[in-house]
Amino acid sequence: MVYRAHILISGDAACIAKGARDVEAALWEAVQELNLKDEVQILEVSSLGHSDQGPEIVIYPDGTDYVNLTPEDAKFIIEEHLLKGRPVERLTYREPPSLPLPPPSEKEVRVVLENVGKIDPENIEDYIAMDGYMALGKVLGEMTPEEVIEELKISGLRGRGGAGFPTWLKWTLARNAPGDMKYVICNGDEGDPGAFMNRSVLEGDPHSVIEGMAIAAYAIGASQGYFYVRAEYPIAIQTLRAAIKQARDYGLLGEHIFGADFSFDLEVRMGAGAFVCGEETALMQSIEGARGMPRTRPPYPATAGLWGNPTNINNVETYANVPKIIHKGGSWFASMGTDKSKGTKTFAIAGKVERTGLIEVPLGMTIREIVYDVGGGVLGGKKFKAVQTGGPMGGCIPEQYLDLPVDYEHLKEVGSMMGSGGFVVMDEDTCMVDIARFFMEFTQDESCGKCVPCRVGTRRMLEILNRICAGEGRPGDIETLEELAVYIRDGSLCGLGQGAPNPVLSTLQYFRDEYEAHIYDKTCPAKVCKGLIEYKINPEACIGCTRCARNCPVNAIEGKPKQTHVIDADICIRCGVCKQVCPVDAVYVE
Amino acid sequence: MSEIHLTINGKPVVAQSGQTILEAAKQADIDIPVLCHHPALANWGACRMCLVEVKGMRGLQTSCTCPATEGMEVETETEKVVAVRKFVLELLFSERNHYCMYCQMSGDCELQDLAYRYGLDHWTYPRPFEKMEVDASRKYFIMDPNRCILCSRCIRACSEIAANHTLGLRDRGARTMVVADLDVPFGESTCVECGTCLQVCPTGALIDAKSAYGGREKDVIHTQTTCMQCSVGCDLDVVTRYQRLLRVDGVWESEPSGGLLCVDGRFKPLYEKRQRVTGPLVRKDGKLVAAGWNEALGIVAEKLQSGSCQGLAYCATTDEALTAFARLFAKVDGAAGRIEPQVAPLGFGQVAKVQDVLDADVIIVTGAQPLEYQRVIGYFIHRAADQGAQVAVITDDENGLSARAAMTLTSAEAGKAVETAAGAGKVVVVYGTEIKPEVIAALKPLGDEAYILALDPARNAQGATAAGLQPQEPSDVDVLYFLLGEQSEDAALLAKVNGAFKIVQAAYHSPLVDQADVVLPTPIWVERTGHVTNLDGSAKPLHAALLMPENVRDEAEALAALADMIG
Amino acid sequence: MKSLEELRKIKERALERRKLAGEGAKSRITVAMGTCGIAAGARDTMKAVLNEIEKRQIADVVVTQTGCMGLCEYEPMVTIKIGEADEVTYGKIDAARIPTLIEKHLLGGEPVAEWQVQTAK
Amino acid sequence: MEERMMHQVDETVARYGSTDEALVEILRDLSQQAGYLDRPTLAAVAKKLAVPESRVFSVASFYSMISVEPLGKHVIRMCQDAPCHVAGGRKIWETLEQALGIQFGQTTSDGQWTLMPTSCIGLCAVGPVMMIDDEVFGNLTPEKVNEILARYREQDGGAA
Repeated sequence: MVYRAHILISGDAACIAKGARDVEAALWEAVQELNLKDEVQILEVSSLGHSDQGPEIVIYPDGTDYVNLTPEDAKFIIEEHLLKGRPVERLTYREPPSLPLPPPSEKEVRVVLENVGKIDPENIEDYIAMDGYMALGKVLGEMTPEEVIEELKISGLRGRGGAGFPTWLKWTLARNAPGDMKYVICNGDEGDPGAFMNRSVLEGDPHSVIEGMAIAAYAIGASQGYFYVRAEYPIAIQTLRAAIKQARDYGLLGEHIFGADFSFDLEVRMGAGAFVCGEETALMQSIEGARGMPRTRPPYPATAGLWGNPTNINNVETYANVPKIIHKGGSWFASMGTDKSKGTKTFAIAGKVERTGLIEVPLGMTIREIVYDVGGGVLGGKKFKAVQTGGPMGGCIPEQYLDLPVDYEHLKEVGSMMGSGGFVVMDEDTCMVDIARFFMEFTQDESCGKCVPCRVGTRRMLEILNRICAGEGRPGDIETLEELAVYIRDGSLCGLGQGAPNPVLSTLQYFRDEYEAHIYDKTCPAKVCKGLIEYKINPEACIGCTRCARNCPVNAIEGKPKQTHVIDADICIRCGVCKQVCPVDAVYVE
Repeated sequence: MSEIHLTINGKPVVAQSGQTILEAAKQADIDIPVLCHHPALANWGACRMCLVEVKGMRGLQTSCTCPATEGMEVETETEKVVAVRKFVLELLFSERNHYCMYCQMSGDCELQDLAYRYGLDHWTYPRPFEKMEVDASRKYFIMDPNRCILCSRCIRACSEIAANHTLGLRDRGARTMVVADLDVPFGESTCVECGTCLQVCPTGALIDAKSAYGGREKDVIHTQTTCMQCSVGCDLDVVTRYQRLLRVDGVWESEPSGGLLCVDGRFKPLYEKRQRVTGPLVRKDGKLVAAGWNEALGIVAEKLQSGSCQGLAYCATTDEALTAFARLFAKVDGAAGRIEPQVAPLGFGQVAKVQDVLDADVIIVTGAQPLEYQRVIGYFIHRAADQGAQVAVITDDENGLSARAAMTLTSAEAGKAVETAAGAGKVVVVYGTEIKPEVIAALKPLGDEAYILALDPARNAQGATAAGLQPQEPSDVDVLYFLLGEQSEDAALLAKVNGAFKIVQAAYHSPLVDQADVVLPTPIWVERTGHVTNLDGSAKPLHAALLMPENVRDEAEALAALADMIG
Repeated sequence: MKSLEELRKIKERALERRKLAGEGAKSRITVAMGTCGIAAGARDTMKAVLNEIEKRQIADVVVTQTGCMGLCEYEPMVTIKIGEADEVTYGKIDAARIPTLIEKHLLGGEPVAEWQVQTAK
Repeated sequence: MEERMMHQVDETVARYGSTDEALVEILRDLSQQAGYLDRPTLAAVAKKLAVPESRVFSVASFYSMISVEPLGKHVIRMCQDAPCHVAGGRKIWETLEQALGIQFGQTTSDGQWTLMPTSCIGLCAVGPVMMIDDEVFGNLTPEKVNEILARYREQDGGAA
């Protein structure tokens, strides 16, 4: 039988959850009723692509796509579209609004990210086409290990994973350490909330990191390397494994690379969910198959690292810079950035900013340039409040430092740090006490539990912050927090504990008034902390649509259709759903 | 190792390279407080009590891990350091239940001591801890996580000293707990009850069940003596209070065990249930009745001179007693010997000391069950295996060491052990009385390079050998004299006892004691003074920690009195 | 790999190949298949591209993948390069948009302006 | 059952190598295959690698992607990190806790759901983000969360 029209209905679970079966029944009914059953065929298909707006149907031959249907709509469509030949405009699928993305800034400079998103990471020849492995060839053919390290010294490259230790010095220490067996490790345990630069490099340009590690191995005298990548990055691991295999196939890993007296191979080790494994001694514990608990230093990994052997450990971005430095020269690299912080840095911009994502800029660019020129400004034109850098060990930098150059020294001066490159923008709707509380919760949760200040101290700090956010802050809390923060910083074993108080210290330094408002005035200026806010309905604006009452999870809203609704503050759990669903913005926070 | 010079608190200190700041300070009598550090254990660096300031180094350093270097300038009690230590203590007191009044270890607690030292006089932080279940599933000791400070000493002791690896951690951060095996109750775990964890615990988290809550630590007396439960002869620190035995600890830095004890040495004697012989007994009208020493010894002296006699000793007594025993029988022309079998020399190799096991590269065990009878040596073998030693067990039966040995061989395959040992550095053969002749023959190619450790089953075997007592069977004599000491006879011996007049010198009642015609009491280990000679051949001193019961006399003294009576 | 010379030869070959859209092909479609892309539906997008090409029996196109382009919010992202013209990058290209994209840009030669995003150089 | 488990252990150990250094990877992989590691599995790994059970347990319970306790049929992992938090993550937390009647770290009494926090999964640009089993959901709102949960419940046959 040949049909004049086909109706495809999505049998996608989401569509069914939202009533696709009823819509389908209504379609059948209408087709029968209108005597169209010989002309129109109804087919259920798995999905039509917009299940988030289901129930959805597509009518062929014209391919009109209808979404968000009710049974009534279905009947109406059959009548209008199939009987009268008039597509129902109001029910058709509309493309998402076009992309409101501000154009990219000319200020970005891509070194590490040069190939990312441009080459096929699973095709080594794509990388070779971009001068890949030229640096390794040059190093093995023309340079002594000392010359390699000298070139790095000229470049001024510093560790991109945290404190910014000079890379050439780290390599020198490992090179000079006595030992027959030495290792190089790539730290790909990118755990800072909001940071995903390393993931992008591993997924987009894995060979640059492999090449960097091979050069490091040559420089320090190692023949075995380990990639430690967090298990949260399965695609990165897959890409990396494929890349390692290709490099082996091309003889770029293995025995006598480039015919030189240099052999090097790599193994990938996957983490299993522990932030602290980003700390180098914990990471090595994890590679050895143990709990990722940091150990005291000295001795440093350069002299006693993996299995007690001299080990060089850098992060993904640091290694990815190395081939470029060798290829284009240390002074080329040093021409970018500032006096003490050379080169570029990748950042993951997230939070309340227009153009979120991955960027790379020369070190020393100001926060303002990054937020406004590269990031396109604060989301929705709101007021900038702070930027959080350095992850949970970093700090919040307030508006007054918008013109601060972003480099290792300046970030430290204002109580934050470079970290691995997280850059979370916060606007006026962000409560800084809540943010501090959040970070403390994070470090508290990720503390390995070995040393007392971190294990117990962060717990005590979190309890106080929880109280403050719940509206139960007491005089003296701020002082206790400050005291705890200083001692935890001075007394903890590893960087996680030493840095854990930073978000609290920096918010106390710059946003003390918010803490005071919470404790003494029992208000949350950003209207976030739910112990300190109340949801209300503006009777002038309320249209009595009942939507808030229907969506309230605890039935705290009273009101009849077309009448003003009222929220019972005693029942209300301040979840904010009413505010989100209100079509006329009648719900407000006090 | 070379000498290095540093200053600590302005005082010039000489140390060896490789030493930590803590070790250097200790040598110079500068006290740095510690909690997670223990000299017998690997460094951990977690508690932060031992933090010091080192000129030129960023932040504070843990002196227990930081190597001392030439020219270093260390300050151990600066304002900053003291503040952090106090802070750490305040946090620890806020973490779990540390209400000292209700803790067994109050007065003997390192955490409490430090709290006094640093002047903690109130709770600084709230203490929202939850009560955790106490694990009392082990007979001899209790684990109370509420008192635990997570220093991990117990875990390290279990792994590094006992090489048993029962203890570990679960979870992380504030949820961290010390657990056994796969988080099972202690009593169901692989724990061998050596009690080393207990001995290293700085607080009241691991406590001895016997002595718990029996009084205050300030009233206890510590007595150093030697364990008499087997031939290893470990040093003991016996703790008593008001003439009551409380507990037994090992002695760090002592030979041969270095502080390690086993369940037989540490706990079992505390649970002795046998009925004590509290005074001399003589048989009258078919019944054993109490008698005075003079009467009892008089009968014995008379009997020994009236007919043929034989003396048989379990070597569970002092060197002095064994010597006196041998001397007495020489005097009365009687035979004297030991009851337990003796290990015969192999005819090759050099004599090993117990600690030779620890740095062996290959250990061959045969004809012995050290995990059952000389447990500390069994643990030493495990420890050596953890360090990479190859362990070969040659046995035709079950042997507990097989589980973790590199190879278990039958007697016929003994040659393979020799192959393994070929070219290896230090080879130690550990053997006992069950060794088979063909195994001896197979091991012979090891030659005199090999170290030989003979595990004699008798408690004071070396003492017996020195006294000239060789294994003997009870023979057909008029008078049989048994020196049992604390050891009750086994059924085999009992079966061999004939109708002779029987004199038994023993600490506890047993069937043989009950058959005896004369019974002489002996002291038990904790009441003894004198010496025992251990496997290594050292005569180790015994010091009485408890007084003997009024009517008990030491064997050596009683035997000497007998000899005098005989004249 | 025995020598730099050998590497240079591979480079020449690869460059030659990359200069064109693809080996023997007129055009190239690249789908960003980083984690962010996949989370946003890049696998479906990739499938749709392959389906569409097969369905329309387009022969002279190479389909390839790349990593994260840094604009995770706009994933799935797709680029189309025709001949030696500049690559055009598109954002939020779910599977449903592929037929249109292929119809208009790949076959019709007219980039779809409203889906285009500009990426950093 | 037991045979299957032993087979899984053998296979996984073979893949990563039977050295103790592979312990973390072996445990993570097995945990992901089976949902969680029960005691017999942990014991089998210990035996296979000849490492003490205490070490196996210590390692297994340290890492958040390895579970030693039974988990629900569906495991929801909600990103707890800053960008998601700033983007409204707290409300999503609360919505999830409300909707399932459990707190983070718990499993519903019917064994259908486990609610767990996870650290950043690197999808900050589409925060708040959660994962249900292997599926990732971004740009969450309380409404959207309820819809997604409803869909799973529907799939599971209207139960729970």
